[in-house]
Amino acid sequence: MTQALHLLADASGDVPYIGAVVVLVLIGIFFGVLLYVGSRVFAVDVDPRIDQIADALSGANCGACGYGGCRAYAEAVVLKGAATNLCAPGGDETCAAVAKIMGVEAEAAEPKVAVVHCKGTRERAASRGSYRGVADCRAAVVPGAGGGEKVCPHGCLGLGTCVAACPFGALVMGPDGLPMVIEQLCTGCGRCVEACPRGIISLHPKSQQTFVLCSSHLKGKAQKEACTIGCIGCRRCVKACPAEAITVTSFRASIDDEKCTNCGTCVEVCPQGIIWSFEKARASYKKPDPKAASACAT
Amino acid sequence: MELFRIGFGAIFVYNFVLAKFLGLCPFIGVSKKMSSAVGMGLAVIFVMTMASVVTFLAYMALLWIGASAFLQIVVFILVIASFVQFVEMVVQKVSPALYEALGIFLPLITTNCAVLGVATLNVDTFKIGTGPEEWSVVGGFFASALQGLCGGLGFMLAMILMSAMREELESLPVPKAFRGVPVAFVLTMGLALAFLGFSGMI
Amino acid sequence: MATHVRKFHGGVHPVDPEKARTRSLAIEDIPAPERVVLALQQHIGAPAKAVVKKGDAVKRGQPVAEAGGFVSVPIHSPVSGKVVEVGTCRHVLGMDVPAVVVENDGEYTNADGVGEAVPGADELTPEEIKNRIRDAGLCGMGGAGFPTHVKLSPPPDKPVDALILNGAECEPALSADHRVMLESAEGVLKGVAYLRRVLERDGKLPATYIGIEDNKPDAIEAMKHARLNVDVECEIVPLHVRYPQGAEKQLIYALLGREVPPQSQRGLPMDVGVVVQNVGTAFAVHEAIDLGTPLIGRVLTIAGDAVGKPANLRVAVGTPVPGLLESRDVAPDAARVIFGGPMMGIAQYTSDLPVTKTTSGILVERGPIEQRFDPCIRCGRCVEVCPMQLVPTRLSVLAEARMYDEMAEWGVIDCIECGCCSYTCPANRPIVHQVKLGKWLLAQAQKKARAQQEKEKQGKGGAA
Amino acid sequence: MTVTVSPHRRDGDTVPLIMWTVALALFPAFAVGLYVFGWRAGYVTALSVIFCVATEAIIQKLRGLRVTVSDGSAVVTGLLLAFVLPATVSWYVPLVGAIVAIGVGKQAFGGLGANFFNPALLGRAFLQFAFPTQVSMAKWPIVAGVTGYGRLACDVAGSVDAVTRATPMALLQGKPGVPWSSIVDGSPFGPPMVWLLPGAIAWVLFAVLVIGAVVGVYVSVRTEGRLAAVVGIGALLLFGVMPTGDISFGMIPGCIGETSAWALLLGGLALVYYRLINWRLPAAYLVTVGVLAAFLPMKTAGGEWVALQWGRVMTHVLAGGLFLGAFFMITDMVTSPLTSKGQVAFGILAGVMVALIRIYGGYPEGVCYSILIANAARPLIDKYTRPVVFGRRPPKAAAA
Repeated sequence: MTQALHLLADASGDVPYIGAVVVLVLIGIFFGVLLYVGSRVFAVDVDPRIDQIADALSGANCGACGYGGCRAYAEAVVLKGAATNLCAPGGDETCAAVAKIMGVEAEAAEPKVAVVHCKGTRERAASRGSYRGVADCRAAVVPGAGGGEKVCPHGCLGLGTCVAACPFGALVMGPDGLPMVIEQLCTGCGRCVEACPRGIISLHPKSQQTFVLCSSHLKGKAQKEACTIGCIGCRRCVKACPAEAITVTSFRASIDDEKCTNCGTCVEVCPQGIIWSFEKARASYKKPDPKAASACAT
Repeated sequence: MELFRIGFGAIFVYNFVLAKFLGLCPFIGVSKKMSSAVGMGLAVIFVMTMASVVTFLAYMALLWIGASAFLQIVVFILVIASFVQFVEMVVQKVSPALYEALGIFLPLITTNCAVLGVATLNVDTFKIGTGPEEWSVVGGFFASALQGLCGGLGFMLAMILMSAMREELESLPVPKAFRGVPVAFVLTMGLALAFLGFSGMI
Repeated sequence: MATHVRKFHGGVHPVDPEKARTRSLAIEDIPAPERVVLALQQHIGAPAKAVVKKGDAVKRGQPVAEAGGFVSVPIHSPVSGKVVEVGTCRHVLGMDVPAVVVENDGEYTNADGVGEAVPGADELTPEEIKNRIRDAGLCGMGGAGFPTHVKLSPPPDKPVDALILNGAECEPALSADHRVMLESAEGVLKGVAYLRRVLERDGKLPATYIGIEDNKPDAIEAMKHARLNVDVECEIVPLHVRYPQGAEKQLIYALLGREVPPQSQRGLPMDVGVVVQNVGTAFAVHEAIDLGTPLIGRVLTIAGDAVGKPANLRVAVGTPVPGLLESRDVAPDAARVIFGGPMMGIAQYTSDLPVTKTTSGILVERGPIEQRFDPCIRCGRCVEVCPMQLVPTRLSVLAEARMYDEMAEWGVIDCIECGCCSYTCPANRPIVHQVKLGKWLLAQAQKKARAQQEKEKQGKGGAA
Repeated sequence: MTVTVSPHRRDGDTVPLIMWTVALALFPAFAVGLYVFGWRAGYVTALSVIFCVATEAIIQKLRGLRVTVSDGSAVVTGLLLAFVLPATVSWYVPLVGAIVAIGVGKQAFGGLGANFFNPALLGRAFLQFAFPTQVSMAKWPIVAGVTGYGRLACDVAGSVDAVTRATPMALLQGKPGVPWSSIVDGSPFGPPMVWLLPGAIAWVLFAVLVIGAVVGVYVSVRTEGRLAAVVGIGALLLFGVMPTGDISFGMIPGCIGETSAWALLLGGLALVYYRLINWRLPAAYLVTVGVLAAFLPMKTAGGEWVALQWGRVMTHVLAGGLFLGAFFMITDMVTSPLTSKGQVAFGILAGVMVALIRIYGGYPEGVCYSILIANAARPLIDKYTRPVVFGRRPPKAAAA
């Protein structure tokens, strides 16, 4: 063999590339065989669908699905049978794509947006004093930090934890000290809902337009002292609602999104003016800028 | 003494990353966490040592059959690429966690210029069969392996220093424009400037 | 025997002009106000459960609420009169807690047994003393308010061989404990004697140490003098003046050289065979057994740079604070009300809170602390002073970067929130606040994880 | 009422206070620089400070941040950068240095407290690369009216008419000792100050200094203060240990702020007193260099190996930039480890690097690179010297 190589190298003489070609071919064959054998010996099975789904997802790694990033969700879908419509930022298209890879029908999920259930601006909500601590709502409510400037124990703290938590820039702090949701940017991932220590942000279907914009469970008199625009639990809206969509639990009304027809009756009867219709507010408000936040349509 | 000079030089003075600026891709890419940096470092040490050995043998074979220098780089690339492919398969099978951590960078070692760098450097430094400072074949073999090993060690040293810094960097208020890779390059600049201090030693 | 006093790691010497003002003020007795507000959560653990209704008549020393569990104590009325409301009041930590409001009829009619020594006090068994202490509503009076009887009930696998009485009072400005030791030294020692008897084990009484910072030579002298009259075998140890000398873990280390495992390992003093009680608590033990009076009053210090007439007062538990401040010549430009000491006390939006069993002091101060802080310059002073040997700068930087998960890795749970780090920080960083936030978020996450787990378990159970 | 979170007291020290104190502590060395190198030293220093402050202000303005130049940190960086430059550099050298130091070395990482490398030294290392002829160690103007060579004769435009002489470190490179006669007139090393006095008095004074130091340390330990120890030890070091002579007082060629070990020690003691530096770090650094300078063998041009020469040790410790590095550079809070243990390890690492670079390396001076390398290893050192939480230590054997 080596003798032959030597002969070849010698014989090629003026045309040394023949030897080179032969040498490279031989090395190539050797490693080709080695790799083939290797791939057989060290074979690892990976479900190709994981990669496909991971590619199809939005790649925001926002965690809205409840898993630690897009790839983790993809693995959960394939290996643990997680639902295929959990990718909020990706929307319908992504969910459909994931469902297609998994070979199931796309489950319809109406896109949701975040709504801030507090209208207690500095003028409306009574204040107990001033807070000088770490600028994070959660820091203002930890034991020993006093529990927020406002008298109302359920009101927005206004330190912008939700704004910082939003991965899409869909929340901005308004001039009135309350966060505003920019509906066009909101993907309904729910990060803000999780971040808010007061639990005043919740997700609602995009079509829902009528909301009780107060989260306070204070009783009538205490509520009136705490905030001029708080829900006092008077039940007028409950009686007025033709769709029986409103309930009052511990002095606070809430609207069932499924039953609500957005007829606006409750908005008119509320003595505190805390039930708002975004649609009507929007209609009566001439937007100077299409990107204007829906929540600030006063 | 000569071997000490080779080793010390490859680790500090001619550090592949910080003095020769080879292999920056995995250096920047995998140095975010100390654990994966160490894994990558180990992988590079292994590949560089083995590549030194394998390419040395290949080079000897080339010399032997008389088809020498002009085939050098082609053959080296072929050998290293195949070899890394093989290592990748083994790692994936043996340690899936390490495979996950290294991600795309394990196959990228194939194109890690540091590996090809050490192979050509070996040939250039030890000048077996040519040049005035001739090494014996056996001596050249061990010197090549040592240079590969220490080149890898130097790479790992740089990786560890870098990853310790970058772990802290995560919590610092780096300007948005610099976040991630840019600031890593600034750090690399600082490290390279610091390693200038080694120049002239050995 | 403690042969010498060790120095615990770190600590600071806070500037303290206030203590010089308050230490020489004798305790004044303040009559109970017309209305007392008895919060039902004055201790750590389960809140007490109200046993009276609106309109009920109560006598002095009568329980208005019973213990809500093992780690809980009853609450007693300090006055006789009528329950006018069962509602809520603001807790010092910021939340609303249930409360009983009693209107004082000015008669102070005692309930049965109150004001009389427990018959046969010398023959009481340890168990009986412990029950007595529990029924008297005793909890630690130093700050946290851990129920005393729980501390006195070490599990059999944790033998207790030492009792430490905490008279360090390392918080600046406060002198309540100091005055109690000066004026009621014998009462304190009598209380200690009962505590020792509870902790008796195999016929052996625990070794007893009374630790007092050596800036209170008069208190040390008074205690030594009282020991001549009360037969208690104990050692009175002068301690270095250094904050936080009065923190449980640091005190135990200074006196005995034993290291209590940190919070992350759920370490308690009894893990190293020690029980620590505050001097005020010991005095309350004496009152509960020798006088039959449950814990219905306490001594507290009113101080601060906005207080014209600082004082040490003995007040009824439930006294609303605004009334106490009225006669203390508070400056109109007062900006802060702090419950507790300047290092660990809790500032309030209003002073409208009642005194509780754990209120050791009330500070009214002028200008608020600058809120703005600089980036960490890694000077390392916080690391130097941290008595828990944490790396506060790291915790602070991580909190600022909102990397709260990593804070757990750096031992945020082990922090005792003594405040040395923030005190010494040249960049004015709110390290303790950031730590509190980190701990709170961690607790929330754990709660959530536990709920999730339970849900999964239930789901599985339902399926099966 | 206002709510603040505990603790409600602060000890009153602030970052600006710290930075301005450091700037003030640099003054003795600056005064020597002015005296030795003339007013051009002041010109270069002023330029460096102005450029550093301006760079910081401009970057913060551009980024829309609060401009914090009044905290003094840029001023300190500017001073330190000037102190490691020769007095003869052109105006654009400190400009480039300032941009690298503040812009790349500090603001790129997020400003104060975020940098990994000492900004001034990063700037210096960059300048070494960019303008080797201007900042190289090989040729310096010597100016020492004081030692008989005539005053500095270089003007603002940077033309150097002065006689140029090599620095001690450059002369030392590759040699076992320095031919001092080529640099200074008189004796390079004199005995410490007290020994200049007549015999008996010297002995008495020295004894007093030693006793003073011991008493000072004792008092400090007892009272948990620093003043007594710093004064005691400081007096001993300054008057009883530091040699006199041109090397110690800085009448030698070199960078603006590095020549006078005596003045730097004075400033360093002030920093120790104000607890701005931990004495262990400079001590570890200086001792390591001293010990290695004594014992590391080196090959002379003649091919023989030599070690252990007292003069060489003195030169290594006193003549280069070591004192400036030890008290003002390596001790920079931001770029040094947090714990005492870490700082000692850090000092030793840097000390080893100084010795290696000076004795075996390609540069005559190793202080700058040694500190940069130590800076690079700092996160690693911090990681492995993290204190163990109280109570988490492995249980010790029961005390007897």
